[in-house]
Amino acid sequence: MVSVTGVIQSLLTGTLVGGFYGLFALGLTMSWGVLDIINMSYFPFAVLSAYVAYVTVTSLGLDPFISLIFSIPSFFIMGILMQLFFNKFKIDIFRSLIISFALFVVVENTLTYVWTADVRRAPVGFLGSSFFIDSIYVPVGELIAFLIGVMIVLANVAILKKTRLGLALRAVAENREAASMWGVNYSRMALMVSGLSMSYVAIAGLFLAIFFPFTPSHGSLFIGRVFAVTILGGLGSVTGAFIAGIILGVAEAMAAILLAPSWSPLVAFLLLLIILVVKPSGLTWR
Amino acid sequence: MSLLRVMNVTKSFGGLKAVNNVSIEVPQNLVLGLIGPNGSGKTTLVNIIAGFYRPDSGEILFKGERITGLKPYHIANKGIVRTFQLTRVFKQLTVLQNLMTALNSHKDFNQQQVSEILTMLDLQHKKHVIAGNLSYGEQKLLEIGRALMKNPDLLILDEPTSGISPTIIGRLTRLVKDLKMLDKTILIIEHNLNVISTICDRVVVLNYGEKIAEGTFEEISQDQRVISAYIGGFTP
Amino acid sequence: MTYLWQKITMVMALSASFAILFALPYLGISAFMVSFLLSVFIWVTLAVSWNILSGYTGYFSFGHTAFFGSGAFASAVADFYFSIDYLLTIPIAGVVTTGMAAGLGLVTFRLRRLRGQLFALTTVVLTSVSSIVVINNWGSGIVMYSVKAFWPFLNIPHVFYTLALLLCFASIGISMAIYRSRLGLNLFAIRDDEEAAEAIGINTFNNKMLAFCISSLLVGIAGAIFAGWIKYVWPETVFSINYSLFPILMSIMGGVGTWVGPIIGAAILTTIFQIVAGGEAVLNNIILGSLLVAVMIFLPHGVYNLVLSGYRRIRRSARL
Amino acid sequence: MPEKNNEGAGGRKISRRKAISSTVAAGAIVGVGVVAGLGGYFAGSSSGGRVQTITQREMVTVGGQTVTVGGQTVTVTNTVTQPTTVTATVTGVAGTPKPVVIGYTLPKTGGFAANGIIHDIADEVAVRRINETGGLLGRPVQRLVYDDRSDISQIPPLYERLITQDRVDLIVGPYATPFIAAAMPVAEKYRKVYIFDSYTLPKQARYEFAFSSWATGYNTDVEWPTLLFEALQNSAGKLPKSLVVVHSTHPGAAFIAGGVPAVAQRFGIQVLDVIRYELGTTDFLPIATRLKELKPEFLVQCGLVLDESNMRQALDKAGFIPYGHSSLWPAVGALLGLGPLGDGLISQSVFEAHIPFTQDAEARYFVENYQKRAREAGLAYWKADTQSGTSYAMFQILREAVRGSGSLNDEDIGRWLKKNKVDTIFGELTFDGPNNYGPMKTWIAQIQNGEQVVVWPPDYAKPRAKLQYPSPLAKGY
Repeated sequence: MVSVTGVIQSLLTGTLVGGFYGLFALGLTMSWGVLDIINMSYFPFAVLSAYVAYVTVTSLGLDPFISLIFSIPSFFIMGILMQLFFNKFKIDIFRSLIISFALFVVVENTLTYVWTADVRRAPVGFLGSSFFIDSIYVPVGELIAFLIGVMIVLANVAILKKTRLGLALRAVAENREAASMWGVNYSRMALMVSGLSMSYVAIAGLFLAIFFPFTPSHGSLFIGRVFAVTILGGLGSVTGAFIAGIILGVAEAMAAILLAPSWSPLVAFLLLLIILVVKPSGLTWR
Repeated sequence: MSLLRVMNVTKSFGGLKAVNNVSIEVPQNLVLGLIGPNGSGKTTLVNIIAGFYRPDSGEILFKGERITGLKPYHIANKGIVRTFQLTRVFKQLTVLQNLMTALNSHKDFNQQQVSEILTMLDLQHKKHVIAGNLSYGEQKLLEIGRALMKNPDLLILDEPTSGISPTIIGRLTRLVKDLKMLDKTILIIEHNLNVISTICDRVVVLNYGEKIAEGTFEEISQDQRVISAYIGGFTP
Repeated sequence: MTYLWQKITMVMALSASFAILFALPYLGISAFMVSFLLSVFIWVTLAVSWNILSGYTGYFSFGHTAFFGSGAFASAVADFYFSIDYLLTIPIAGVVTTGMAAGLGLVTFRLRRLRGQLFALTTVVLTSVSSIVVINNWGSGIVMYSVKAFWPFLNIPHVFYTLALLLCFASIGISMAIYRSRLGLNLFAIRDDEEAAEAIGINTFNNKMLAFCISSLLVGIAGAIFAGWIKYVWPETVFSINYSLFPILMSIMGGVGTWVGPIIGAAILTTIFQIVAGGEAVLNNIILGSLLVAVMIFLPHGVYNLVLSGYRRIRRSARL
Repeated sequence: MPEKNNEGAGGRKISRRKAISSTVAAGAIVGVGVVAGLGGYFAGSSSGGRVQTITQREMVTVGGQTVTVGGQTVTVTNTVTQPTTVTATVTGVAGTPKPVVIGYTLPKTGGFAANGIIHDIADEVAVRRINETGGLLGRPVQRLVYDDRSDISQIPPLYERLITQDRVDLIVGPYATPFIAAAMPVAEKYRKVYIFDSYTLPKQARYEFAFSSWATGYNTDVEWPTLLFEALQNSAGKLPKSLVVVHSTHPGAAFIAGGVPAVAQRFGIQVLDVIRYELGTTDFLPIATRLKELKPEFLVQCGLVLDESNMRQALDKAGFIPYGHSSLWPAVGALLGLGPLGDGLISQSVFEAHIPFTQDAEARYFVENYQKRAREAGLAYWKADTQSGTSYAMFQILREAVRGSGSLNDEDIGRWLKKNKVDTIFGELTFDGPNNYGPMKTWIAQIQNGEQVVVWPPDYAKPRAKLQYPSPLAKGY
């Protein structure tokens, strides 16, 4: 019933869409794995970045990617401020959850206040289109999101391997006390990491605006998937998260075309479960 | 007869043989020292005995009964209790609660036994202190005390003196001596050879996962291979 | 001696407050208060049960939604499709969710490495899996306008209030008992250092399983009662992420790992939600969020701890 | 273990700590009741107080004397645009009759808020209209709206609160099917007349005083598809040979989708597949891929809000767009955001801001005022349509019923409604069928060059508007 092209197609689109899930999870995996902060507020912040893109397109009539010029730095700073706050009050993982949830509520409702709860959609032109290789279609926006994800992962790997920060990161991810013994300046590194995570969130948010019409509460739709991807990828592992995202995406797409869309999340999650039982450490590639 | 018999136990991680065909006998009411350079497989061997690792081959008999591959808690309840190289007390529980965890139920609680042990550790006055707030050395003592609460037939101490102050080392050696008086059977891993020489009846030397010598401290200190294993850093 | 004394006070306090709360509806408080308290009871149950596993053992569960939703649907399906007496569906719901928990426990608790993370994920997975299964079978929800139950049952005034109250106090009692019992000590030991706990002879697997099953049992029953009360069970709502998130927030707010904390947290948060419902909802929510932040900064260990230390200060000043 | 952490050293503390904790615990448990009680009561009374606050804006004349009403439920959006909020109390104004308070909840925050705000604005306009036309039985009307946070567990307590705490005179339904269903038992418990606007499970609205302002018809799952295919047959003059049904798990959508295949077969249309997706699905590429495989001539999508626009875009990316694509209740704004891609999408409609609907004076009032307010509120799509229309009609029906029965007693109102016809902005409604549903008055609309217009049946269609099928956008066959 399903043709070969159909299967190949689903593999491709699944991979690309999964790349977006991975991209979305980068921020969380960093802050959870390295900083011991389960930051719920990333979801509405992503939506905020989406609104920034929306404004850039509709009011300024510019290309959505221009918005990154503004949003990445500002998000980076916000991340640093957030981390300064967390450091100042010595927020542990439990309190981080509740505080970031509070932020979640504040940000989401502020968005509602400013833009109303109404649906927004940024006209994205060719980003919403796709090109064809024979009868296989390749959606442009998803492709770009995927490539950016890949770039981030590669950059991240390079950082981990080459730089002092990378060494520190790995050390902390392994064992924080030990790391501090070895003279890793934890709090400064934490600022860096938090800033990075937030910039990842900004990027994810941009694509939120490119792919979907959205409302202030749109971020919540992704909580389940993002958490799954984060934990499966192995906390703190950017590469892991990205690959986990792709696995999830592909599984969903395949299930959707072979079984029924309404079952696809089930298949995807069961797959995650199986992988975990086989490889309990999660897909930790550091 | 001997309390614990480790027979031709082998355990390898990846290619490296951490423990290679080692056999040990721990006789009743004796303090057996287990020494060797870093990475010689001492801790691995303890983990195998205590059931944290499953040996690739070989058998472990306790009181003549096969305990190979049992779960750690099971082995502990059979009477082998171990401590850890980096102490692992329950940091958020009080000293008393830490001791209580060793009992199988609140009913077994015995005020006298507790106070005895606390005196032995001399921690009586810190009964209700959160374990996390104790000094590292005191945590070590507490960990041993917790083990004693189970009145184990065999007590395994993994480097009790590592990373603690000389005064506490003194307290520890005294403690172990007291236990010896009480005819406890102890398997002790140690770097500090003075401690070994003062408290151990017999000593087993491991190197690269293999048993290279066994005997009294005097005997093994003459042994050529042992000396070469500890390149020079070995003055009885 | 003191132990006995405080045991007595505890029992008296519990039974007293139970009596009060039980009597309230008959003392002519407004029906709104009745149904509001009912929702408080359900939230307290959820928070307390979350605390029994995650608070005591440190195993972070995001799976309450799964158990709550499944409980609700187990009851609804049994009542609607198999026309089983509603009262019987409550234990059925409990059995179902306990079974789920047991199954999940068997998978996760056996695995040695990365226990916490793995468990967290599997609970997330369980949530979506169960919700998807339900959605694919009863996606448009089940309307229980005609709850099938033996005749006097429906005529009992405030019946759901009473059920929720009973459940709430049952879970509080259980949570307290565990906190003071040997099981509690084992769970704390597991939370602090699982390997050490094993080494000292604690069967960590059984203890975790027990805690998990008790916790999920309570949640399942809560779901069943909720279903009967709300009378319209719809996946989108009973499988809402809130049922995973809020119990966690409530416990942390009240004081995680203590047995009183979750109760306080649940009461406070539910009340706040009622207050912010009126008028400028959006602004209220912004205020609510800021308030939560403040609480977490100034009460790092939850409200209960504030109460405790406050009490101590009074005692001290009294002694001087 | 915070409780233990701040335990200092020192003996005999253990017992005291336990004693303390036990006492505190006891206090806490009793506290649950007390805290909750106070909190709830405070909440009730505080909002009760807020009922009295009023805004200049809504000052109206009733029976010759000036009264002011209705500031209570000003939403964020209009306080932004209309900051002139003067607070005085109704009772403060001499000799004014006590206002009639109509209570209900709306999702002002959370997942359903996007449509919640539309309803809120429409309701506000409707209430102002009632007051400008003499209120109810000479008394001014004001709304008391709580935010249900898009969380169904909030619904029963809030409705209990409205009825027993705030003692509102009348209630109406919240927004969205499951919420309306959740409030129905409460309404039944107190035998309040229960009029609601967006309920799509007619077969389950069993309460004898439940009235839907949206005339979906009792057998909407059969009637609506029939109307759709009639429209294709007669207005477009062409029936598709094959179709695929794609539907969300939303109860109303699933209910209607369930009826489509049988009807399609009756029209000799081959049903290739029925595809169900989870509510809240965002990624429609897999479905699009599947459709591309099946290549149906027509796509019946039973989804809501954003599903259609997401689907449209996915189809476009996949390079397959069917000749025809129908849906139920899309967010038109999002579709128009797609530009030309949105064109040709067919959907349900009960009201659009064009002739013939706007020939009715009431409708014109509604359109003008709603669209003004919606623009002020900054909605992306501010046109009056089905969502806002049903919402406005809900208050129209309540108004007519109260005036007709000359009473605020729920029994009287309910019985009057069951017997009489009510004239609304989308024509005459009756409530004489099963579950108080009259005949279906839901029409076929289509997005044509950037605006949604009714195209079938002729007596409701925009003049000269025809159903466009097959769509010029179609590709991939």
